[in-house]
Amino acid sequence: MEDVMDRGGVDLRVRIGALHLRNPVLTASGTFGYGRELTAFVNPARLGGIVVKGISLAPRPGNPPPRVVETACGMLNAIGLENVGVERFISDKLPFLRQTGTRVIVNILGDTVEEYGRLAGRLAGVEGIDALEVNISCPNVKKGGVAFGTVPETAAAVTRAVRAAADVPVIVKLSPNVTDIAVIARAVEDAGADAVSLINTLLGMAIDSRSRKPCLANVVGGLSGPAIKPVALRMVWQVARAVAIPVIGIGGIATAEDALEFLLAGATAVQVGTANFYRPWAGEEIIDGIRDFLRQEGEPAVRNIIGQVRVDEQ
Amino acid sequence: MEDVMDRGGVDLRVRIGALHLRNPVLTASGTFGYGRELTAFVNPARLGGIVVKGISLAPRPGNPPPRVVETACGMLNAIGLENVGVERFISDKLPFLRQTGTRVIVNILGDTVEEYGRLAGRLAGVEGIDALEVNISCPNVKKGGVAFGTVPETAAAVTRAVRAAADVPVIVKLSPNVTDIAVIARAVEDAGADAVSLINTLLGMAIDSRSRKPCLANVVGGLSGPAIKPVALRMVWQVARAVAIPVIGIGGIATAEDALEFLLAGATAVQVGTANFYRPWAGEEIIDGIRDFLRQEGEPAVRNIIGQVRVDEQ
Amino acid sequence: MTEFQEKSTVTARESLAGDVFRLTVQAPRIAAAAQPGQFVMVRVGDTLDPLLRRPLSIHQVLPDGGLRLLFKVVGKGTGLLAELGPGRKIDLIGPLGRGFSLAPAGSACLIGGGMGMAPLYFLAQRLLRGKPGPGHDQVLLGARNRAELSLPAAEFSGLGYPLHLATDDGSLGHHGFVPELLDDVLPSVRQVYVCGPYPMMRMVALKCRTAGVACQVSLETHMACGLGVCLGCAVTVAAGGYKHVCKDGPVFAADEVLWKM
Amino acid sequence: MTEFQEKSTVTARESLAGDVFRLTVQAPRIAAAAQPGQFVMVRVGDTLDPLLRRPLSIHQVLPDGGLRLLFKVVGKGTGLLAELGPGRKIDLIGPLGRGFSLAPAGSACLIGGGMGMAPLYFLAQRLLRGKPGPGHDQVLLGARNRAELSLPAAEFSGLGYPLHLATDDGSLGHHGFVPELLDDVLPSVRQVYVCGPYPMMRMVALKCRTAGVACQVSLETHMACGLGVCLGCAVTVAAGGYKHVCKDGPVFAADEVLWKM
Ligand SMILES: Cc1cc2nc3c(=O)[nH]c(=O)nc-3n(C[C@H](O)[C@H](O)[C@H](O)COP(=O)(O)OP(=O)(O)OC[C@H]3O[C@@H](n4cnc5c(N)ncnc54)[C@H](O)[C@@H]3O)c2cc1C
Ligand SMILES: Cc1cc2nc3c(=O)[nH]c(=O)nc-3n(C[C@H](O)[C@H](O)[C@H](O)COP(=O)(O)OP(=O)(O)OC[C@H]3O[C@@H](n4cnc5c(N)ncnc54)[C@H](O)[C@@H]3O)c2cc1C
Ligand SMILES: Cc1cc2nc3c(=O)[nH]c(=O)nc-3n(C[C@H](O)[C@H](O)[C@H](O)COP(=O)(O)O)c2cc1C
Ligand SMILES: Cc1cc2nc3c(=O)[nH]c(=O)nc-3n(C[C@H](O)[C@H](O)[C@H](O)COP(=O)(O)O)c2cc1C
Ligand code: FES
Ligand code: FES
Repeated sequence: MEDVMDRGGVDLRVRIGALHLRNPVLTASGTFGYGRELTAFVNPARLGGIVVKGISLAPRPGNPPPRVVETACGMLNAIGLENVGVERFISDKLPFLRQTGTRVIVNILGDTVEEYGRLAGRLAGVEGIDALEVNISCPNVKKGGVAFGTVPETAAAVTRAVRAAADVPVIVKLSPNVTDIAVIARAVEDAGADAVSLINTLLGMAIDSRSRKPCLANVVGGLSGPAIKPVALRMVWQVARAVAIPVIGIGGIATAEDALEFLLAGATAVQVGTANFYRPWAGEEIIDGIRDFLRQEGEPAVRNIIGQVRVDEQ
Repeated sequence: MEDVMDRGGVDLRVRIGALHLRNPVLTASGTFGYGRELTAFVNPARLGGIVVKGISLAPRPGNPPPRVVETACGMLNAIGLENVGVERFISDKLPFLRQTGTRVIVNILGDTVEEYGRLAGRLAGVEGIDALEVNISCPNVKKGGVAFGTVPETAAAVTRAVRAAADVPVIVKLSPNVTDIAVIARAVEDAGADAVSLINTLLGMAIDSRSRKPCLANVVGGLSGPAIKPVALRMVWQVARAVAIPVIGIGGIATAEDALEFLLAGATAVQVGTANFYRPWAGEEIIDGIRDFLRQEGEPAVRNIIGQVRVDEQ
Repeated sequence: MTEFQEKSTVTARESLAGDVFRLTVQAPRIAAAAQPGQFVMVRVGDTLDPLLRRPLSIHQVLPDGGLRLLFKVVGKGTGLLAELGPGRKIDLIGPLGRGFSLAPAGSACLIGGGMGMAPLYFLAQRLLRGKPGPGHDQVLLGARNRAELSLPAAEFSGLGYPLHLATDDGSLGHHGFVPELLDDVLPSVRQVYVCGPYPMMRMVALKCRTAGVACQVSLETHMACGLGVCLGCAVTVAAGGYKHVCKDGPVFAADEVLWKM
Repeated sequence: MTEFQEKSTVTARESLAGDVFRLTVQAPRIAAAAQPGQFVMVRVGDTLDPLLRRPLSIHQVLPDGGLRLLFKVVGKGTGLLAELGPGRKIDLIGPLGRGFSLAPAGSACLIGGGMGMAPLYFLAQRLLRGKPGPGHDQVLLGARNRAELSLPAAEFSGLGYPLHLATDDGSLGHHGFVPELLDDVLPSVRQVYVCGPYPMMRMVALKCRTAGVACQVSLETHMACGLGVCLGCAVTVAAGGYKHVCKDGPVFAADEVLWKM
């Protein structure tokens, strides 16, 4: 790490297994493009890392429009995993990412367990990739479209396939659309995940009453933004108590206050998603806010507050 | 029904099995007290009905404070099912409800399957009760506290117990904290439910970073309000396609627009919850708004739009 | 009890200290029905954030149907409220809750800390009804600093009350906390009314119990409705179980409350 | 392309028709960089509802660093925007997107329907750069009624453009839709620029294709970011697949777009 002590004498470094981060603030997949798009507003080098838009083996065109709609304190999206495919990612997108000076985490997705494994294999040995994040909220084509992430066995199978092929830390990104997320978290931990990140979006829907049509062409979409923060925080807290591997908190994080709640609940790092859309500089602001908080509280290192929520009165 | 045609020449009547409602707008359990509290702002006789605060066999004191906290476009509550118990409900609360001139739906809850059955038995034959709504989001004491509503078998068992003892329509209120709500809905339909209502609150959490304590003494609580509307609407749409019994939509409904989305998605009626807290007159406004919409659209009856969302393009 | 909704118009906004504001609104029906210690539930704006109404004490009732609120900006809701200039609308529900019981046998002492002063001014006004002056009644006020305290203090003395002041920074009156002023006056007092931060009320309640003086406290909790339907505003009572601040209070007999450390 | 965030101050708010507003703000960096057809992402207020920024075309750029927006109140975001009087702040990101291509070979026709007029005025201004007047260029405008149309019409004629007007209610100009005015002028035109409701743009695009006239359209979609990161603003293109309105557009060659019925 270049700057051992962050400016201001507070140690913001955290570790996700073998992945060392300058600070615990990452950008969430699908909300920060491939790192280049928002450089007018944010300096990638200041971030803990960038999680890139989900990549598949072949390019995907995505869903027909409309793809997004705003909801109360949130939004629904059904982008349909549009992406340039792994080859163009490596040739066109990675060179820029590599020289940003921040950690690059590649979010991957597939239709079958084998696809996940092949994708991880293709990315193995490619320079400039610091970790993989495995999106298991995708429909399992061989199992009738039920998301990998909602069944412990398929979640574990994907994890094993990726872990076997990858040469960097593997973070499995959990779906919140389940009865007991801790069960899935333990399943992927047992299958070799180095860390889990959560939550992906909640399944939601909106209807335009005049036209009587769903607001999204895909009918249902993923809910993100501040609206989902309480659900995300609850799940992070549950998972952090259920697994021994590091947990990365995601969901509605827009301010340092929000990020601190996740750290206290047990997250070792956080990802900022939807907030990038309306405040592209949110990540940097959150880093500054965490530092200010730690200084005010007299905490020398962010590590000290991870998981420190006081629920002992229970 | 007294007024066959609602003022304005639009027929707002709907049927939940044998339960006939003047219009499809009910108030949600726990957000409208026992019918008396908000009469300064809303005329109960204009509502489709009132669902009263959940009642148990014995009175319950509820959880220690703090019990509520605001979140982005929503709120968390951990009231802890505080209620006066079934006997005082019958003696102190029901007489007023009975003479409001609206339908009275009694929300019931228990710790065991037997308790639900005994409660339904106690309420059978009591005059002035038009239907029961069974809250299955409660922890199943005999099964280690897992909520009845998250396991198809226990959800069905509660439904059977209540259905066997009750002499009015039985509405089973589903928990959204499940992987596949349609599975639970089918289980309670098969067990004899006359209707389902959904959603109850999403489990959530909030932390105060200064004190490092959860904002709720109970640590986790139920998320309600506009924030959860997209999730509720998606689940109502899924359940309406999965069962043949009527569906009652609940979750973040605050305006006529919101209610119309749920009706179009397949709900036969809706319940207004959190909105009563900041706009106690929300129910009446929603009824007026639905009527205006139908008149503008040239629809003579609200029945005509139920389930009419156009997803054929799929 | 009768409650009203009023879409009130702001007629004046005054900034006292940096983050303390006094807002005057026209709300004739609420003003006419209000009793000291009652509150209003305020909704600022029509958007969904903030979602819930915010409880604020009725600070003053004016003869022309005006209502005054005294508040400190501590978050989003109060922040938006502080932005409302004359002519803007706010949506109020009130008057709500059970206020102070008004028939002290013997002389009274009103103790306000910070924004706890808000309901006490209305109380001080009402206690003068049908009386030539405050008699032996007196007022103890505490705040962070002079800026926050001077205007409210001037208003209480305008009513004729003898004042004892304290500030956290010593810029006005006693350098320290209000309850410290109580020992001197308590022997001559039969009824204490107190509103302020929890630790301050607890200390006053304890001193009153020890001295055998009746004490009424005005409590704060998080409230989702203010109307008795959410059951969110529970406080633990000494007799066991809970009471609800919005219906059973906000004013309670100090001995009724189970004070926590 | 360079984009900026500016915390701009509103300097003027004018109400045109009942629900149409023109807002002038100081945003010198955005104004200096702006090209006709580009847009800004506007955030109104600091609360979380509405959450996302709203896209609005750059309507006019003033020599003093002023920027004008022309918009209709259709929902929450535009409703709040219309409440902002002089002195209030709004948070803008811009200039964004690819605007109109500015070198028409031969005479141009600018066609605006409703709020589609917004970007065309800026275009009309720029087309005059380095020219004595509009030459054979002309402007076709349509709106619901006279109130909505008269001020924008006056501004376009102020620039010297010959105008053809249409209103839905016949209160000004042709009683009907703008594209109906196109047949007469199309033979003499080499480049059409159009912005307005989708069916209108589709009709204009079709007429231009039939007549072999180049046509640029400015499209609208729902946008979460406006910055190319959410991929939410897809439109279907004739060649298959999607383009993104915020980066590849909002201005497209009409033939590139797959028009839907
Ligand atoms: C009966 C009653 C009367 C009150 N009278 C006054 C008054 O006259 N003047 C005044 O300045 N304040 C008064 N308060 C407190 C006032 O309601 C809160 O300061 C206000 O709700 C905060 O809203 P916010 O959106 O600005 O802050 P938020 O962003 O909601 O929260 C900011 C901080 O305030 C705390 N808070 C939020 N709501 C409450 C609440 N209801 N009670 C206590 N703390 C809260 C939060 O926990 C947080 O720490 C009263 C409270 C009650 C219950
Ligand atoms: C590049 C671009 C430039 C635009 N320029 C202008 C302009 O100069 N003047 C102007 O008045 N409007 C313009 N619009 C449309 C404007 O963005 C929407 O009217 C505005 O976002 C609505 O926000 P709201 O919160 O008021 O409405 P909402 O409450 O969000 O929605 C109200 C209605 O507007 C629709 N709507 C919401 N967002 C959009 C959107 N991004 N595009 C189309 N429809 C939408 C909704 O579906 C709904 O029917 C432009 C749109 C784009 C994409
Ligand atoms: C437009 C959009 C696109 C997204 N794309 C991806 C993706 O490709 N892969 C993935 O794992 N998550 C994706 N997500 C989910 C986010 O990474 C994040 O988990 C979620 O939005 C919750 O965080 P937030 O509330 O901060 O946005 C996407 C989210 C949004 C809003
Ligand atoms: C304070 C509070 C108390 C509630 N109490 C009950 C209850 O006793 N029984 C029940 O079935 N649901 C209860 N609910 C859930 C609501 O009835 C409703 O399902 C949920 O709040 C979602 O609707 P909303 O978003 O409109 O509030 C309660 C909700 C709130 C906010
Ligand atoms: S605040 Fe809702 S019951 Fe008291
Ligand atoms: S609006 Fe987000 S990519 Fe275009």
